[in-house]
Amino acid sequence: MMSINHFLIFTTLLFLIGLYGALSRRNMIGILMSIEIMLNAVNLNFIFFSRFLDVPAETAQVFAIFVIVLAAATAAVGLAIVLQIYRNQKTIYTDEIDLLKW
Amino acid sequence: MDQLFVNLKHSILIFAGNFLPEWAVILISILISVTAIAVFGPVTMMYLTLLERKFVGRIQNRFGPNRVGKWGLLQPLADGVKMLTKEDIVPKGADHFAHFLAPVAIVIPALLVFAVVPFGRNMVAVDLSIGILFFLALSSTTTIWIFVAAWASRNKFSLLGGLRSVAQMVSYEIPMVLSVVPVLMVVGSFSTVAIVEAQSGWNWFVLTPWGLIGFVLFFLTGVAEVNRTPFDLPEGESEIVAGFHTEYSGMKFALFYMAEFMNSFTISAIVSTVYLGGWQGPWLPGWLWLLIKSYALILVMMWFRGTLPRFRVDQLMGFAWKFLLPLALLNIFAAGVWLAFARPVNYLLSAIIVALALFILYFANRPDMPKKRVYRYAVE
Amino acid sequence: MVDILKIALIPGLPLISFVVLTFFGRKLKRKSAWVAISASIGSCALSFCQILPVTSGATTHITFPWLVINQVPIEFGALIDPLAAMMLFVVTFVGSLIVIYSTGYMHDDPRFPKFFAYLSLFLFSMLGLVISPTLVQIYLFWELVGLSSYFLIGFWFEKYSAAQAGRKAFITNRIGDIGFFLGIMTFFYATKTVRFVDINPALAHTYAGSFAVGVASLLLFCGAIGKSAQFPLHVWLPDAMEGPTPVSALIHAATMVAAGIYLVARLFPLFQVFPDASQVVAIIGTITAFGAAFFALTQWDIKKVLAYSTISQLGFMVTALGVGGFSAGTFHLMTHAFFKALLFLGAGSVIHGSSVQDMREMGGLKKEMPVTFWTFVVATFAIAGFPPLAGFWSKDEILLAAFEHHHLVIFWTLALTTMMTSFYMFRLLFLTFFGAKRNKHHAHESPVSMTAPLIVLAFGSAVIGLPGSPLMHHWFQGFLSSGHHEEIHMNGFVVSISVASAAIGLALATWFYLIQPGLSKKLAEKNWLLYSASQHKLWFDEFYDATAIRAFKTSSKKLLDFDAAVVDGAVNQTGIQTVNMSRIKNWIDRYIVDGFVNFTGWFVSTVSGIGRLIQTGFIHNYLLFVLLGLLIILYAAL
Amino acid sequence: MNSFAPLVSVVQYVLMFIVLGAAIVTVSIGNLFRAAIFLAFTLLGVAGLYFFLHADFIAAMQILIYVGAIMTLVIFAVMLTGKMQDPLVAQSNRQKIPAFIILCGVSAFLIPTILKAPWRTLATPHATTAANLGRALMGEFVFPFEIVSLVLLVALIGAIATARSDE
Repeated sequence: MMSINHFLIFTTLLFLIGLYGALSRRNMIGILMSIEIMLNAVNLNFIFFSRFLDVPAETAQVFAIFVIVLAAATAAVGLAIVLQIYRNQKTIYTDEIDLLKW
Repeated sequence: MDQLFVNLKHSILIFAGNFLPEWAVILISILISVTAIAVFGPVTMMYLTLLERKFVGRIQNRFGPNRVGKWGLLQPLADGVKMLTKEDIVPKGADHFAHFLAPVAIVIPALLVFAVVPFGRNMVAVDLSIGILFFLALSSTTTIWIFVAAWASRNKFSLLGGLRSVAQMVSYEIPMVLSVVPVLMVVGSFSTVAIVEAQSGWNWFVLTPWGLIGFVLFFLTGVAEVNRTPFDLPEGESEIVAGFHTEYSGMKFALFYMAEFMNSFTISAIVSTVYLGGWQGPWLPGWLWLLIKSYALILVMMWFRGTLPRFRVDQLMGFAWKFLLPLALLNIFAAGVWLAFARPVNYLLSAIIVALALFILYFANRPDMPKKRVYRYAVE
Repeated sequence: MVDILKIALIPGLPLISFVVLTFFGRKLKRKSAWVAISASIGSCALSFCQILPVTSGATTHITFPWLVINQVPIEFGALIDPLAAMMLFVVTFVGSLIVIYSTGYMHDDPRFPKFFAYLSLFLFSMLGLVISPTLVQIYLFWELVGLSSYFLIGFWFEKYSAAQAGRKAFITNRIGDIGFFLGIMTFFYATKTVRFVDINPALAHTYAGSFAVGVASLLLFCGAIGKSAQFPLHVWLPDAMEGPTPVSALIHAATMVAAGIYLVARLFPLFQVFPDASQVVAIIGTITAFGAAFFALTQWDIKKVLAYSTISQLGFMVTALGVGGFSAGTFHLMTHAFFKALLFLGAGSVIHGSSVQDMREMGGLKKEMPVTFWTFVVATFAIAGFPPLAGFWSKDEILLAAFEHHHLVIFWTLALTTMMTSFYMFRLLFLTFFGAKRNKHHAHESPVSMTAPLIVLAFGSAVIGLPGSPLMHHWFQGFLSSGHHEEIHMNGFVVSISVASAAIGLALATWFYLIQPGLSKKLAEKNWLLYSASQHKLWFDEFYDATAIRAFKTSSKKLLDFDAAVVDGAVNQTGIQTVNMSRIKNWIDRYIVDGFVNFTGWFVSTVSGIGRLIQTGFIHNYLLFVLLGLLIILYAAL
Repeated sequence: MNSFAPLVSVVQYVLMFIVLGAAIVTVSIGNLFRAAIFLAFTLLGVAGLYFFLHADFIAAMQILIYVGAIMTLVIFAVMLTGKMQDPLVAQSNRQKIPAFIILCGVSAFLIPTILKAPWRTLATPHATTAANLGRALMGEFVFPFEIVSLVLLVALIGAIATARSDE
């Protein structure tokens, strides 16, 4: 039986690590990967609450499934956009994509 | 006889329970299962290589290995020694870490899926509630490691092989999952044990109309998943040298080989479990029945290899998306019909649905079917 | 309405033809001749429809209001009285024949369609002129006629002399036209009308003593002098022979030059009440008739001879009108149109067939061009005034008119002129068709399209005098002078003088050019002054050149210098000063006005440049600041 | 089985540390391909944690979707933009340190909050089965389920439409 606090701190740290990646990565694919980490941290929280808190277990897990599905959709569309940007701009570094900057 | 190995494990545990604490006994129980699988897997793989070489040799009207030991029985050991002592070559510019990681990691799912194979009555390492899903999920991870291997090799042929492999496996995974769905609908559980239980008394699913189609689908997609002939495009020697493991030698190559053969075996075993009644069978012990069924399927795979030419890439993809996928979907419908009606009628209805589906798909796919080969350039 | 349309179509058909040929001539090519021919024949047929009722005494007069000046309406429309009917007949009939003749004569010309377009334009203008009911409308078409004449004289404008001739004709005509225009204005000022129907004996008697009307009548006669090439503005007509020969025949023999006579005939009642004015007219006519005949004696160019002959004959007509022989002048106009057209077309046929124009290089064409020869013979006898051909009847009437009105000087001068006419015409005939061949060119007879009009005209020349002869009881004169009747008596003396002078001319010509070919040369050497006076046309061109033209050129040059130095100088200085002012304004604009604007822009962009540093454009920065804000809010809430 | 719990706990903590370590490597390593491999490890570790939380179905889904599909996509993208993976190019931008400081600030707020919060935990942790999950999806959550499947379809078409090269 692990401590509820430990687990929540673990997921928080995981989330913040993902956030750090999203903040510091230049590469768009890297950012997408960081976002996946953040989503996983959130999902872990869902599942954890579904097991240890007074909520119907199904509800939390259904939400986790939705999150996974949406993450898949995000990844598909996001990576398609990345490929298209790479094809047009020859770069996927976010600080080099400044077409809309005056 | 049926519970031979189960009883053996039990007696060991009871013996250990006399002087060890409870957690240690549990640990020992786990260790026994793990050890059994860890030993059984590689040995199976070793002798599968020998079996394949002998069998294909017979098909091609030759003997196969017969110099090392009686009938060449020690050949796998000799091969193993050779592999271990071979020089490990890593291409210049390759990603060393990934190059090392890929063959090691690819064996892990191949071994892990043994955990859910019910070798006999009470002879399953972990009776997971999501057994079949577990098998499907883990076997899908294999693609990543093939991909990693291809990328890490820094070789064009490897990369091409890797890309082909991923495309193929992603495509065939979908009809594979869908072909299992009818069984899950009928049984109402993911558990492999429950599936086998449901087929007791000759109620093998392969004997129903939808089951027959499901069996063929599952087996074919399984063959595609393990990249065997005629779906061996990722490692087609005549086209891209050896695909993703072109740059691998020695033990790393052996690990890829091991993963492939273990996957072939687990696929056969799972197909037997899901459609052919698993360990169910008369007279003989359950575990023997499973081995017989599995090896029969493996021999069919080897027969394919000895007989069939390789697909073209577009034919391969077309086959998955235009034929297998709709057929699997219609098969689910047939299973639903089979469940909804009483005994004699449901067979008839689902048979009609399946026959219609086959008929329609056959004619719909006629334009894309491989034509009779014409050696245009050779003639001119 | 249909009547109006029928009349409108008389000049309208050639106009349509002109428009069609102008726009589609390049595509029609050879077929464009058919457009012009059908238009001219069509208007000829329509003219006959209009003429027939006129012969039975009906006059068509249609007008539409056009301008109103001092409550006086100025109209346009059509007036077809006997005079106009006669002119219509001449213009459309001779015109059609000449258009047909042109298809043969202009056959190889590269600008074939354009020629017919101009011809159609001329026919339109001339017919418009003929049916004009007012002085203003006649002036309008008068100028149009001049314009188309200019086009046609200068038709071969590649030739310098042709271009020059066109210009000369145009400018010389302008001098007369200025008089004409001033005359119209004066006449309108004095009488408040420009309608021809108002110019009748009644009106003339009303203004009998008016000095203004007298001046007006003389000024109007100026137009006739210009157009009909009377002394002293006769110099353009011989030069106009540079144009194609059908043009010479149509415009400078039969029709356009007759416009002056037509105008004088229209104004005849006016001249009758001003004896001084009609005296001037008669004198000018006589001088022209005699002078031109004198010049014609020694010309070598076949067309020049005919040109001076034309001037001379026009002089006869003017004289007739001046001495009061209205019907005599107009009758001669009609007969002259026929035989002079025939002569020109015959000359054209000769030029076409032998490719030369100088009579010294012709000779002996009688056998090679029989049709031309025989028609030419008819025309020559007609113009010389041998009975019973056309020329005899009309010329006899003119002499009679002079004799009857007791202008004896004029009578004897005209008689002499008649003899000279006979002489130079037979000289022309003998030099061209008789004797030995004097050049090596092989001459040939002209095509049917050219000879057919010749034959028709020859027939016409022979018989057109008959309606005015005693044989038909002077029907023509009766028809013309329906307004003011005049008695005509055949006078045996006049007739014998006329025939005798013609016969003397013939005899002299035969003596000089057939029997004693060298005699003319000797005579010319003996009387060199007289000869060269004739040859050089009394140095008229040189005189004009030395006086009027040189003075004009000099003053023009002076004016040009003045223009360049003073007028242009002022304009240029204005320009330069404007540019200088603009430079100053430019400086102000650039550094002060623009300075403000640019400073505003610069200021805004600089300030925003500082401000935009916050807007990095990097999504990461924004996310970071969002988090920073979140952090601040969290701690603040704590 | 109670005596077995500490063993499970130990494995869980080990897994948690593996996940954290792999995640840190994922976000900080310069080589994007290796980052993808470590992301795979992170995801597999998370799947393992799901097993220990008795969410077997979610765990299988995690492996099937994340590891099987999304990771494949990511590696595909990494390979297709291979020219961007030059090791000489800096993979992280200049706000690494400010980001780290701010995130430290956020964690300094969140962790005490977690520790102070009064969590009302259940006496006996409960779990659910795949069958129950299916009933929930087809019953209570049928609308979100349908919408999510629609979103997935749209995303599928959108991805194809976006990624295809212009003819």
